[in-house]
Amino acid sequence: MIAPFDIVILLLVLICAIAAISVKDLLSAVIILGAYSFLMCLLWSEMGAVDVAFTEASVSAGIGTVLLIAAVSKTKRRSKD
Amino acid sequence: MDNFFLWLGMGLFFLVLLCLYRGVFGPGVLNRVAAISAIGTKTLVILLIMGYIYQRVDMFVDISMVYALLNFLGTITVAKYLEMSGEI
Amino acid sequence: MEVTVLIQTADKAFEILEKARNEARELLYSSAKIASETKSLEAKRAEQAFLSGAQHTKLAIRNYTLTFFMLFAFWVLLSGRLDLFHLTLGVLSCLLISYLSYDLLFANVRIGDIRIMFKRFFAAAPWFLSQIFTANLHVAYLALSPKMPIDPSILRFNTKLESDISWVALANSITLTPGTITIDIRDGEFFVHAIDKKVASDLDTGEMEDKIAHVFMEADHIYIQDILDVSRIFGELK
Amino acid sequence: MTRLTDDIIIRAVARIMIPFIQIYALYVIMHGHHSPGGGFQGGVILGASFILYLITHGLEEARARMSELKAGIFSASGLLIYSGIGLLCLILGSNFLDYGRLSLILKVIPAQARSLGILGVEIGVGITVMAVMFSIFFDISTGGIIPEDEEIKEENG
Repeated sequence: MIAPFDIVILLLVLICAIAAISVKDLLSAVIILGAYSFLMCLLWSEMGAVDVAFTEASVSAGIGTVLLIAAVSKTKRRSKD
Repeated sequence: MDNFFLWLGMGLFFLVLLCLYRGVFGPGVLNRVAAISAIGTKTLVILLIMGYIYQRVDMFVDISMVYALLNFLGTITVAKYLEMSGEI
Repeated sequence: MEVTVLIQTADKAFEILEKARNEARELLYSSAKIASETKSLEAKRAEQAFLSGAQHTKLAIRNYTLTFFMLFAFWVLLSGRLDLFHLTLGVLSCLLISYLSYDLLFANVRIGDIRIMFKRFFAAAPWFLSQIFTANLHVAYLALSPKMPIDPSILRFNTKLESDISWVALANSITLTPGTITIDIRDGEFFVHAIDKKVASDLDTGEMEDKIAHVFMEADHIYIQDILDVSRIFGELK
Repeated sequence: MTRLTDDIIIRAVARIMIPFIQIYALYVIMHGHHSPGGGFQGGVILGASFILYLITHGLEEARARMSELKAGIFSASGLLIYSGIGLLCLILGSNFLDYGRLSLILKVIPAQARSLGILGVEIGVGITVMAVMFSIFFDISTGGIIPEDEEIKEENG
């Protein structure tokens, strides 16, 4: 537990989460979600849960972004609302 | 020595914040992709710094290795999507 | 006197070599065209097997063993546990991976080249590092000076390199040097974005291309590095 | 997402990277019991290497290396390894996946038998996860339609 890292990472995660749900473009939302998962991995490993951080890293960097983009390629990019 | 690495990590977080500005507000997808891949490389270094602070570098090297090997996969996929949908 | 005769004969030999090389290249291009025009994968495979003939199995075995040893070195570096159990696991998994992907890592490397290639790579590495360092300083100067004296342009040039792996090495070392980015390679034509006149003129001298050609043993042109090598021998003769 | 495009840099770099990604994935699977990682994470990384091959080399070549039939066989066989080890423990007279009893077959002490049993189970999990991840991406990106099949269908009727 490193207190200053903790506060800063939480702040950045919050920024990423708000941006990911408020952006209109689906592809941009997927990309910001990638940044969210990077910072989430940092948060897990900072709290000492190395195995969870490893899972987060491999799933998000290897599969998650690719699967979401493949799903976006089957739909329209812009959301209606 | 720990203090030094702590401040190094804080400096890298400041750089992440700068990249995140481009990622969140950046006009268009291309700016965002560049910003996010820069954040990925910074994440790798911050993980190693944390490993040094916790005195368990051997565990944290494994996680940062995953990022080193797989970080470019998302970028390639976005580029391929943009090429195939005919936007560039 | 003897030296001039030697040079003349060398010139003639190079001319003959050039002619033969051009013919061989045309033949290769036509065969490659046939291979790329046939659509299905099976037909392409049959074409490849026909072209490479008896060398194919030998090449496959060589690729297999080289990939195995390279992957095993990587495994030992990762694992760090040198007891019998983990080394056995390492041998098994390296066998599996080199069976799965023996045609990926050393696909276009010619037989016997690898050791010389490594030697030349390490000999050429300091030059690349110094190039990257000076370009870094220049780009930092451009970014920090308040007027931003940039002059972006796109260069396009035809390369004299031939194998695709050396194209990729050239493209990546151009991208690694700050200020220049390779945008695309289309049939051996490079599209490079340069930030400044100075960086572009540095690239235009073709020194980097020569170094890459020297490392990857694109043997049948005369490059600056070869001339330097030969001139030293001539100096000793005199 | 699976159409072949003419980008030589990405293809060559992926060709060099893929064996190292695969050997790293196997390292993660095999060293799951004394460093972070394990069957699931290693399987995901192994699947990512095949996905990288599919993205960079196009559908046709990727199907020659890893077809959907092979993916199905792999996912089933990984599950077979997992449940086979569990059932072996059950047959030897203890609980499901209680590896200590495997020492009767392997002729080693129970602690080492536990280690070997966990290794086998993680290999099974890794194979299954790899095949399933690959086939999920394959199905999403092709939409279940493979160009060859369409041509054959058009020729037939």
